[in-house]
Amino acid sequence: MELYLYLALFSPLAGSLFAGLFGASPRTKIAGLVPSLLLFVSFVSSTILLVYILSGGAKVHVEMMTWMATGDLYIPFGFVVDQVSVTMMMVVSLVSTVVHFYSIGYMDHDKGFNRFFSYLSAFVFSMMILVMSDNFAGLFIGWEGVGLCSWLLIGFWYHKESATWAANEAFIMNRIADLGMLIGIFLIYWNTGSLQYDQAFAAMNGLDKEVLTWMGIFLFIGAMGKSAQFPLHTWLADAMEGPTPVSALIHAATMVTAGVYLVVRANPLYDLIPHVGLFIASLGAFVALFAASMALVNRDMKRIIAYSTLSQLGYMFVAAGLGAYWVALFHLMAHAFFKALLFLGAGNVMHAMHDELDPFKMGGLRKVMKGTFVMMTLASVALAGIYPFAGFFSKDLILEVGFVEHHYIIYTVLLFTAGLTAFYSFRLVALIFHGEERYKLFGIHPHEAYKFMLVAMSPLLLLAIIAGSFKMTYFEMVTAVLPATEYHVHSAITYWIMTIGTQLFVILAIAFAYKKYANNKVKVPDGTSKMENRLCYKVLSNQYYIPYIYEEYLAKPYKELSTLFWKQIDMKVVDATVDGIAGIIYSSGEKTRVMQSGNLSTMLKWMVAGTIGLLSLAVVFGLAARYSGEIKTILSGLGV
Amino acid sequence: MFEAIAFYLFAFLTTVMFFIAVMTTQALHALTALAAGMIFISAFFFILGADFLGAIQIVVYSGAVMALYAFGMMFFDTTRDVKEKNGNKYIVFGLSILSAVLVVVIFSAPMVTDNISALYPMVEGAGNTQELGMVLFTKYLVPFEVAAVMLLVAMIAGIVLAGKKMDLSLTLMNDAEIIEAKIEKNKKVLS
Amino acid sequence: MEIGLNHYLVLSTLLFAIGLIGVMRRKNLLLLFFATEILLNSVNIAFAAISHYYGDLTGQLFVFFVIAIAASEVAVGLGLLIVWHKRHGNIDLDNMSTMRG
Amino acid sequence: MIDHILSILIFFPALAAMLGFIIHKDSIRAYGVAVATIEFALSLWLWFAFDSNASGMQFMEQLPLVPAFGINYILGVDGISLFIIILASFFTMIGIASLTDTKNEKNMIVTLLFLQMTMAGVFSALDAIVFYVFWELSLVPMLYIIGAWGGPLRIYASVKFFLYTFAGSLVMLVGMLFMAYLYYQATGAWSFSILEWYRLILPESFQLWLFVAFFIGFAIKVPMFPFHTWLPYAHGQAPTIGSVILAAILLKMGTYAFIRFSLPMFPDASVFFMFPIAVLAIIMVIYTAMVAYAQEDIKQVVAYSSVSHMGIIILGTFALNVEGISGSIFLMIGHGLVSGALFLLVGVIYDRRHTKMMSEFGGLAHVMPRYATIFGLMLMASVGLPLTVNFVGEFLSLLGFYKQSHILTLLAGTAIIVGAIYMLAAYKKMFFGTVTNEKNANLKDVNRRELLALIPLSIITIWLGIYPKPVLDPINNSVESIVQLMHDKSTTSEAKSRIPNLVKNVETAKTSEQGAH
Repeated sequence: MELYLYLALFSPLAGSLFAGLFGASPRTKIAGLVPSLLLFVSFVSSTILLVYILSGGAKVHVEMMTWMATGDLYIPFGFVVDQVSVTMMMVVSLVSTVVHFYSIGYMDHDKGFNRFFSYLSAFVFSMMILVMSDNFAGLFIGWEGVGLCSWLLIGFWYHKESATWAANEAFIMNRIADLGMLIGIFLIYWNTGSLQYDQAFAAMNGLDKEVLTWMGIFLFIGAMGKSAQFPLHTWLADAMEGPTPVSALIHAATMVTAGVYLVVRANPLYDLIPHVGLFIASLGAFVALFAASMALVNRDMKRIIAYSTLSQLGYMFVAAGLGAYWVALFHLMAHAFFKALLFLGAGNVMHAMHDELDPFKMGGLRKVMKGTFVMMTLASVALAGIYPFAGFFSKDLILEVGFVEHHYIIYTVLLFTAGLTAFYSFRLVALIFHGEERYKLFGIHPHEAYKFMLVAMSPLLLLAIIAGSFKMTYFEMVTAVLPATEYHVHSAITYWIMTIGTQLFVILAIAFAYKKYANNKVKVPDGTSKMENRLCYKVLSNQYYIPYIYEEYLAKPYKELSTLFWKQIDMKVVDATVDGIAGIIYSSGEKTRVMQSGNLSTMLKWMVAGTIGLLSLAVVFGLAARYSGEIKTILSGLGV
Repeated sequence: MFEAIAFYLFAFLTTVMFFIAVMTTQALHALTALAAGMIFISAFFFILGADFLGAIQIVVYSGAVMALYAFGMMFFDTTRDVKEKNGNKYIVFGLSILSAVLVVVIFSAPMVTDNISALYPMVEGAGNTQELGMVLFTKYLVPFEVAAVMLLVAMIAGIVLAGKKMDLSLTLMNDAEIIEAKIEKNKKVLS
Repeated sequence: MEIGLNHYLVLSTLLFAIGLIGVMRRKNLLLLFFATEILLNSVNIAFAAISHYYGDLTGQLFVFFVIAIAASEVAVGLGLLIVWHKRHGNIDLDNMSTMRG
Repeated sequence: MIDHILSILIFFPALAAMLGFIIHKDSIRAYGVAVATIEFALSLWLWFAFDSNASGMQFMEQLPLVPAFGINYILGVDGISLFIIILASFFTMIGIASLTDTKNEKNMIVTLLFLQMTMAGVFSALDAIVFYVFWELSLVPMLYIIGAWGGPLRIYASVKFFLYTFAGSLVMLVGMLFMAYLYYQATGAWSFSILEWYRLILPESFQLWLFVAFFIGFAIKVPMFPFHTWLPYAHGQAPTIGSVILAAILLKMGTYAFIRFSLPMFPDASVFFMFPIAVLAIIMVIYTAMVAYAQEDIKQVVAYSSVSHMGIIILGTFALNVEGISGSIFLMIGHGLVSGALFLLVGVIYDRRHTKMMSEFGGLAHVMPRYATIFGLMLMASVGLPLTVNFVGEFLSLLGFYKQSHILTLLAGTAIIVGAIYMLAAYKKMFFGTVTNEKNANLKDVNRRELLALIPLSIITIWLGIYPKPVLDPINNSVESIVQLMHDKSTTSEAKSRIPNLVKNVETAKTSEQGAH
């Protein structure tokens, strides 16, 4: 099994290096094909491992080599394949294989084709390290590695100012969170003496509640950055500047779920501190609603999906925070499938529309892009949580968790958000695929994507539909390591009322979206309609003015303060002090130079004066030595 | 008693002589007063029993040094008053007297004199000159020889320095000649 | 009225002070040399006196060497003085300030 | 020969430099490269002959100089100094090899070889006086390099560099003399041997004063806030090679000396001053990072960034535990590699455009993709990305200091944020966007000579990030002995509690290691 572990882990790296070799050379298909095939190898290995674990195999744990060892600290490159990580491996390798094959078509005409695959495979490798590591430091490697690849990929079209800006924003925001993570790791090390998961968690039982709370908080700050939770969420929407496959892979399916993975992985810790868990859940519920509300009015196709991702991440954190780790992981998995599908579909649309992102400028695309239409619709259905699609099983479960755990406010918020989710998803679908063909106004001739791209997407489609049916198998498998709590509403009637009620609510929202946006009256908004001038619309479309606040009250003052530090403090205070000291010495020399008039007579006078000075010193010291006893008594009398 | 009278007498005389040497405006007076002062100082050496030093003092100063000075003064116009612009007199006197007072304080305070002890105690019964010779040619042989060499060097230096162009004397030349000589010299420098 | 070491030392100091006055007020280089001789001699008295009162010959030997040095100083100094006088026509200190810093 | 390897390492370049004067101008470059390569090979030999499991000094040499005052020519290396010596000879080698055509190349190479002598001397000296001599001597070649080959303000910069550091080290000298005097008082014999000074236990009041005296000398060299202002001038005016050596090696002298002198000699004072110094270090980290962000000149960005990173090194040093000190030593090496490489990279673009203003650039990634890649790699290393060399050091340093103070570590940890801000902003300004300036449109990518320097640096940067063990192990052993020494020597109870006692830990670590295998 170790062989498969290494294969799963290192074939993306090999792919990345291979594509990297062609980095400076012109576009060649092979630079895309080989990494994709290697990823397929990784996927197959992951599947073999999954089967092995499913069939009751013990977890695979290898220690490749020592990384850092000093003092009591011992960090190896250790990898573990257990029920949790194998789930993540499956998600990562599957989605990334799909995305890789898809990208061969998507990036077809791009100058940086080879570079793209190098980065993308490097990302997968980092993600694999992240999920497979058996210690927090290894997790951190992956954590930062995916951050780096995210930076590279968001800023992939580096000639675009907005892309590079978004890349830097993403990296820096993630770094803020990484600091929290790092502090969390330090806390764990100094309190448990180890960074290995098993040893650290074993030692946590005996620790002080307060320390554990801090650990939980700091680790969660790390998770907040990667999973773009409020208030570190702004980067995710801006990250849509990257190529769409990147958004599908990184900003929907894998990297952003790393935070959820961390919380799930650290479940023994969060079990000990339920109050932090409650905070996580509350924040998750808030983000779910908050992000969904922003998605309602947005006019950028990819940003809408990004906010949707954010919202779904909120769901996952609710589940994880409330202790339903397996539910969180399950939703993570299901979400990865349909959200990646949604993004890839959006990629097709973008290609067709020549990088136009405003869904109001599309409309009626279903005639030209049948395959994409079907896929995106089904993905949206799954996202909305309609039976029997994947979203129904995972999302409904989270609602149930909220209900069963008696957090009714969270439950209500999530229920409401589910409606919003359905609405904005289908608003998007309706605007893109139904109604009048508004794109003609802009002189665009859309075309369907390559066949093989659609084929590449099909596994995701399949999984988006059927993933829900794995629920029980999955539950049995993963609860070997996670707390096995079944969430069932006690009475069957309540259960049915809830389920059907939710379904009806969601379907209503969908219908409303269709009614509003699928007709031929939809116009390209020009900022004059009544709705657009409403305050709440403005607030929502400006993302609650949060990016504006960050820019005005954080970024700009930071820049100004930096300039102030440099120009005023460093140059005019610190350096001027040093130069001032030098100046004093210099000017005193300049002044006393007059003494050296060159006139012997004057100099002789100075000589005598100097002699007198020395003689006086001799007298003073002589007297002091002679009368030292008396001086001491006088001084002691003065209290010195 | 005799010693005291002699001490005070010579102390008075030397002080006065030196004072004249320092204060007078006539170079010749200064020279004479200095020579007198030197000879009076040798008296102290005799009083202190350092006969050899006394003799040397007279020979060296009133003989050799004074002769040298006189020789040197022949080059200068000694008949005229020495014109000196003096700055602040109070500084000059103030500084000198202050230093004198300080030195006296140091000597008279008991802190120094307690610690001095003899390195080469005098041998009873031997004459002063003889003892001096003994020490000089044993312990201080090397410094003595160095001093001798130094004197030789000084002598040669004196001859070389003063001996250049002995035929040319600015004091004996009139102004026109001096100017001419200067111009000639400048030419040499320029070329 | 015994004459002690201190008498000599005070005398020496007095002469030294006179020498200092000379050193400071004389502008004529030749007369300045006179003043330095006074300084040397005042120290000689002190040496001789200490030598006498402590029964140590070292003081006398130092006087001896001081005299030797004074002699050579006069020889070299006068030589330089003559050279200077030949070149500049005077030996006034106020004109010798080429070493102005 | 291996017994005298350190002397050879020190004096071989000096002799070669003397001979260099008679070498013909056209062949001096080949000569310089050859000498530096031999020197580097010798330092590698030193590493292979080095016993990684021993914690004490190795390859000791002793030769009396002034026996009456206990001044001896004592050399030796341990895990702390070994790698800095190797790094120094490595940078001299690639520095000479990648030297772009300068005026007066011959003098430059001779100067560099002399500089190499002083660097090897500082890091292998075990006698305070010998250490001091090399320490001061190292200023002279650098003074020439800045003053003779520098930019328009070079005279000001070089004089400032010289006088500032010199003033600091004079205070250090006073400290050394006083220390020797105390040793004499205690034992009745004079000694300037550092190893013998280690054995002297001083009362806390003396330790405080001596610590301050040494601190001033070291802090200026590091340079710590607020003594750092000479550095931007020196870097700004120095030629590329000067900046590289200055950043990579010369700054490390200060931090190295903290570990060699201050910690083991004055453990109580180290504990006493731990928090003030940590606060200074944190100011240094954040403040200089912000100043770096405001810069318009890419070289100044790198210069201030190196001050910022030195703050982390100081912090790790004053963690006073094995993790922190090992981390700070490792970070010294990492920072040497990375900032050296960054200065080389800045030199590459400066050679082409003769400007360092970031506003002049933009979109360089189009024109010089390989350059952009290597710059990006070094940037990420500088930011402290895992699997690069800097991360290991930064992680361990901060981890170590976390034991001492949580809040201060949190503040210092902002280094990873502010570091990312200025570095990414600079990278964006230079490399991203479209080529706006005509002059940049036809720039040549890095040539072979530059790659000769940059490729090995890139490889080492990643290699040590992934597999730091061969370097970390010897460091760890030596640091453990120093920490144990500090613990044993400390007199105050606070120091005893702050500095861990390793005696019992060593055994448990051994058993756990056995268990792991």
